[in-house]
Amino acid sequence: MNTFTNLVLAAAEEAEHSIEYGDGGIFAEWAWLLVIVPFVAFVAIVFFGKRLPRQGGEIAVGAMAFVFIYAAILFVINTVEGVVFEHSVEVARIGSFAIEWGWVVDGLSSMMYLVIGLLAFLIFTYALGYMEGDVRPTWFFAAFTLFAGSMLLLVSAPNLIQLIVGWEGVGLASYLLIGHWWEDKENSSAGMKAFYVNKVADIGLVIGAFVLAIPVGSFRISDVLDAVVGNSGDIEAVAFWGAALLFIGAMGKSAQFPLHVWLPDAMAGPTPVSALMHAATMVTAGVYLLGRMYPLYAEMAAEARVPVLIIGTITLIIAGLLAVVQDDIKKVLAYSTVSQLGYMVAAMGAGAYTAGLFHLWTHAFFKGLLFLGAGSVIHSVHSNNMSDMGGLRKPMPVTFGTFVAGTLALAGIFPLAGFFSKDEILAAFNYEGYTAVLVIGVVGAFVTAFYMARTVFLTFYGTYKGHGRPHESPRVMTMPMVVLAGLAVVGGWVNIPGLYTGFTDWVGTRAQTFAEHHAESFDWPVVAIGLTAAFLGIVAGYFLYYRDEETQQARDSFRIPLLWPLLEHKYYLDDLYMNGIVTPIKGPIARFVDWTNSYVLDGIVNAAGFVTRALARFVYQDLDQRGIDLALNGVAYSTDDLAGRTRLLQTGKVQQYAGATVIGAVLLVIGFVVFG
Amino acid sequence: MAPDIDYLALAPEITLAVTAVVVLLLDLFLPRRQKYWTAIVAVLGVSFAALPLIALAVSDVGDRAMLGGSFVVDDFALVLKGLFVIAGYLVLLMSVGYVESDRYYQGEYYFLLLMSILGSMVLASSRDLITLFIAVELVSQPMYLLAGWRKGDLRSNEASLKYFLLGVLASALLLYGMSFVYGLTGELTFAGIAAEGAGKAGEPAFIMAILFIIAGFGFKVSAVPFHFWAPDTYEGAPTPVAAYLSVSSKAAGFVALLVVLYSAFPDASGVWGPAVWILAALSMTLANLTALRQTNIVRLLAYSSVAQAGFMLVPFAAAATTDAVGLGEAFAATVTYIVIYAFMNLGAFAVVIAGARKTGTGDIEGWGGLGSYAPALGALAAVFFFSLAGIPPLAGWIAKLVMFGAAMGAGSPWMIALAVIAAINAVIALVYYARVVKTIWMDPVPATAPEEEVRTASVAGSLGLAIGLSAAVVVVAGFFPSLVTFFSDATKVLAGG
Amino acid sequence: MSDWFSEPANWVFLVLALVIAVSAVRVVTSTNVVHSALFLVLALGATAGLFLLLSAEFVAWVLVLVYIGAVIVLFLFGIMITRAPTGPNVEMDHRPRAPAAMAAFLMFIVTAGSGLTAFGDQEITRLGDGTSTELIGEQLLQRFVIPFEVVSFVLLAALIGGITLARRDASPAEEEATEEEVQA
Amino acid sequence: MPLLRRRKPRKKRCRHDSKELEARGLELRIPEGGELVLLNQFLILGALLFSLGVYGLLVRRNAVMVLLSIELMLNAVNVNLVAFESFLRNAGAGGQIFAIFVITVAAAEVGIGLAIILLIFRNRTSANVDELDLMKW
Repeated sequence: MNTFTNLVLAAAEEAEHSIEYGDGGIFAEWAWLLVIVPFVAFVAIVFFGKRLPRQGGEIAVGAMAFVFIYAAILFVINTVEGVVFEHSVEVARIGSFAIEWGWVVDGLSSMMYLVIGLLAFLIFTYALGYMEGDVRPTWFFAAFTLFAGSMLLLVSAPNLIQLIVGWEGVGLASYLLIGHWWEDKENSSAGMKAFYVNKVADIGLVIGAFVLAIPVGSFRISDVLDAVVGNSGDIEAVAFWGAALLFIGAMGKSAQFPLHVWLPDAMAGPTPVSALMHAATMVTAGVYLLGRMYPLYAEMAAEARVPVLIIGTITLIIAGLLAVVQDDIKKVLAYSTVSQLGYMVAAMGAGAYTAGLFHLWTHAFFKGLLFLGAGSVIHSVHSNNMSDMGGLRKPMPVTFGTFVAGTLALAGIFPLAGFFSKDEILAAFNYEGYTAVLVIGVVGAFVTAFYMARTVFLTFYGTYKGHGRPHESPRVMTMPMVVLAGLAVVGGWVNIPGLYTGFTDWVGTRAQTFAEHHAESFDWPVVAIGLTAAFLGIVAGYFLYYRDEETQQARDSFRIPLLWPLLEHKYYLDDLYMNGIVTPIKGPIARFVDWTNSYVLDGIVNAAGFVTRALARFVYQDLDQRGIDLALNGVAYSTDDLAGRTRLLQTGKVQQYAGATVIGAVLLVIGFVVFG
Repeated sequence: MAPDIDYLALAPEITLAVTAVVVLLLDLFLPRRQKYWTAIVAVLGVSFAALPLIALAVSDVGDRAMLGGSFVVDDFALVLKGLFVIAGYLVLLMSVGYVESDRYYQGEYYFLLLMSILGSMVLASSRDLITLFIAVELVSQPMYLLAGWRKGDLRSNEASLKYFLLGVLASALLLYGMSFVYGLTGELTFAGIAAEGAGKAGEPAFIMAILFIIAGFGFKVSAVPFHFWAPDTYEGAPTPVAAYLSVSSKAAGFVALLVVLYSAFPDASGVWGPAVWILAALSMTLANLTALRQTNIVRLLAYSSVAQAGFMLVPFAAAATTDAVGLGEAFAATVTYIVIYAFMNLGAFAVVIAGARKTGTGDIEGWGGLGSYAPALGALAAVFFFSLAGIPPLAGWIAKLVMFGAAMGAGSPWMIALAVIAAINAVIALVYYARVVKTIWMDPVPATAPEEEVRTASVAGSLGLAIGLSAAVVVVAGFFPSLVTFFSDATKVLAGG
Repeated sequence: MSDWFSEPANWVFLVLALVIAVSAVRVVTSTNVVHSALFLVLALGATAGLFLLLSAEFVAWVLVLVYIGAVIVLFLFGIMITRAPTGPNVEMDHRPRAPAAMAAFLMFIVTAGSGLTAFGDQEITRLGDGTSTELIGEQLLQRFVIPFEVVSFVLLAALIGGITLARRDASPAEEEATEEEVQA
Repeated sequence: MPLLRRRKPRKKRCRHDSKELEARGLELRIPEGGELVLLNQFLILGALLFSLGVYGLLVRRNAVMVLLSIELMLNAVNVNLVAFESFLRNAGAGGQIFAIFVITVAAAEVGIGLAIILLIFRNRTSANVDELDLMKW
């Protein structure tokens, strides 16, 4: 009876254990390569990158090219025959739970693989140009590859443990990447902030995973969802809490209000990082998690969708307003990302699984494009601030053209990608009867169009306000933008209600069936309202920011202070008073009175713009910067303060320690005897 | 009548004892310049002690009990003895360069360290109160002395006295509790106590006895409010000694707690479960908060180790509210955590020893830019600190996962509350661990840093080996947790699982 | 109660307990270190008497030999070497003493209370049946042989370590010199 | 040789019948007459010694005095152990052996403690424990 030998045998036996179902084919069976290749590339870059001519960038791009091609093949196979494949290998047993590593190939994951592979490939290529001459390109490409690999690990996870590992890996890599230019202290602080905020949210994810796994007896997502669909086990009792806790995790990664604060700061990283992080990886993880676990939210934990819907709706409007007042072009896009994530999450909350994922899909293209465009502009003018740009239309024609395509797609102009996905979300709100949400969604669409128009006009029209001579970026950077611009145009055509709904079929190809709330055809009134809102937004932006350079400057003369009030406390307040409150009231409002007198119709459009901006200013300055940042900082401060106090317990006097020991022991006894 | 002794079962202990005596004798005859031989003999002796362990593990005889069941070699004892041997080996490796560099009494140093390791080995097999107590004393007493080994340093003196006084107080509490256990049950062996004490869980005297025993071992594992010695002693003691205290000595305390609570008081889990709940919650919260404000790296690690003790106690608390299966799992969870913690914390201390030599300071601020002139060391520091913070895929994450699993698996509201406390604390802990990594990698080299040749001097070979071995375990066990869980599963025998 | 006093063993107990209690109080209150140490001798001596009353002769004599014979001498040496103030010293205690007294009082409540609740008025019925020294010796070398061996290592470690720690360091040069002498 | 040997049986004071004792698992104990020496009188003395030791530990400034107080605490444990042993009188003599081990360990502790105190005294010319607070917070 040698227990050790027995245990070895048992362990070896169990490691073989795995499950497989669905028709995979060789490509699905070998899909683990998708995860392994980036990690191998990561190791290769760490050890050999420095010796290569491009400092390891070529390995990274090569790995991503592989991922892209493989994902494309999987995607095609999936569109043709609908693969559902899952394979798990046991790594260890912890208690009665198996810790497994595996991979899933189904509609949802192959859609994500494709998005990640495509975007990562294009953005990595772009980064080859963007990061040329950087202080530590090897480090950058290593962390970047790790980032993509972690995201693929997350997406390929057939169990919650692996999902958490990937999830944490993405968080760690983002910390490295955001703080990439760490010589500037603000950057490393921003990296830490992202790391912490995400970690806070991860508490929800980890505990939620356990809450769901314990009654089922398995961390495997398919087991949990089978139990949900089959209504078996004790899962019903914990479904709501599990779903709600998982959503807390999703809120962190997908930057939902009020955990969105890390995202604007995360713009401190190099622009390709922002592009990848906000288009295809990291922020989509939360939405992906909701999608992956959707069968849980569909019926059993339907009440948990209420907070999802509410948080998503709040996020979409608040972040949209925030984008209006940013001067930093990347921050506009950052808040825009938060806002669009709000749409996706709200769609999930409203029960529109496909719509949420569809927006994720289209958003990846146009937001990736916009970030690359912004990066191209920044690369050229060496400033993030739109007040240093202007008139770039002529020196940077490719950037301009693609950026406009991305803007129109994001604004939801027919027939670009964003139109279809946003319309589907709005239609879902209407279909479900969430009128208030629909109204907010439409206002959000207006705001989206407005801030994007503002960005385009401030950046590419008017006269150049910066230093030096702006120039078009090299081809290695513009080519990815052109490709993405094409996708931003056509990306939405895969799901046209009544015409071709391939996307719905793809993401619906998965092991568990569930009821989805979905409008089958165009909801024409909503289409009309949504389009009108978008057009009005653009028109308002045009009137406020296009007409001539003088007004453009006057109307945008206020500078929004940078986001780190802690570090520049005094400066921040002065700036806030002068530029944030005094100037806008003196200038634009006086003019506003003038306008209403001269052009009434014109004035109405302008009024909408001004109301938006005033509201945005309120939201930005009072709510976001003061309220939420203060609340979060308050938590941090009080923790720190508490730390200062607890420290004082350690007086250095050994007899006080002895007293604490004695009192501790005695009080324990008294407590247990009296209350136990 | 000769006592009935199974010499194979005792072989690891005998090997160590002989080694210790040889080291002591060797020290007498070696000239000053050749004292390093004592280190070689000590390292070899500890390595040899592993051989009988392996022989015992693969032998076909099952549990070996002797002397009326007061000394048992079962899978639990074997696994933990293995851990003590490996941890002792690593600490010896860490000590070599450190002890040579200053006026330390090398022979005596290694002798005392070996004595303490011997004590922990005996501890793992102890199944009665007397053997357990003596083993605990053999673990601690050499450490009281070694903490003051830097004789000329006032801090080291102070560390030694604080550790000693509080240690003796803890011993007194422990003994008082043990005397009552003996008086109430009339038994000294754990099996006898478990049988006799079955109906006594509610008696105030029994509660007092159990809680005093917990307090006594709570000192060894440095759980709040019995932790106060830890930061001061770690800071003042020679760093390898601090490493030993934070790993082997702490693990010994946990082993003692596991053995006593699970095998002597299985029916009183309603008493010790909640008590441990309180200690766990206090340890995690207080230590993590205090760690936020630390500027000295060793002190930071001291608070971190207190907090980690809190995490390790979490599964204990779960034992009170769970069934037999859950009991076994809680048990295995603690052992898993201890094993993983041992490697990551030893690694962190080894990195601190190497880093302190390069930067010439223990202040975290002085470590700025370490990653730029010692990238390998910086990377390994990141590995260990992130592992302590529980970032996947490093082993520390598995430890946290197992801990959460045990807590959540128990399912009671109290345990879920404790799991939430643990999760929040894991975030707080990340702040200070990540801060160290950030300082190492992202801060500029401070003006006070020593000159180039000190900074780029290579790390002593034995220390490098210690760091490398720990890092290998931390990384590999992260990917293949069964390397650890396999062993901790084997230890469930003690919990009857 | 009168029954209790009718028992002669209890009279002996009472006297010894009184001696122990008073000397213990003096140990912790005396302002003179030497007095404290001597009161500890008294307390331990009376404890040895108590052990004899409980017919635990071996333990009693071990206590006398080890403590009074060795440990206290060590203490007195310690007091002398550290030149602790041997005369009355009012600064011997911390002020205020109340928290310490409170902690000690709580400790007394807990420790005495557990005894009272657990054993009530149970009696030691076999006071005279001493455990023979032979049995103790046998047990020590049979069942408790491992702790017996281990405790020898505890003592050895304490001895070696204590000497190393307490002895005055010679300077390295001196050490070299002595070593050369030895080798020569 | 026991100090007091009383063999006069006083059966009426015996409060335990053998059944109850068996239930307590103390079958080795043969009731042969109570002597009205209570277990608790020893335990309370032990508690008193222990608490006085705690008081001294917390209140004394001189390290040697602190060590003396600790000896009181350990002695309290010995009183308990020996009293329990005569109360139980089971064949193993466990309590007395435990007490012998405690005495031995205490002796080792005194040696270590005095060595440390000596070391500190040599470096600071004071053995007051409350002056040792180089390390705190």
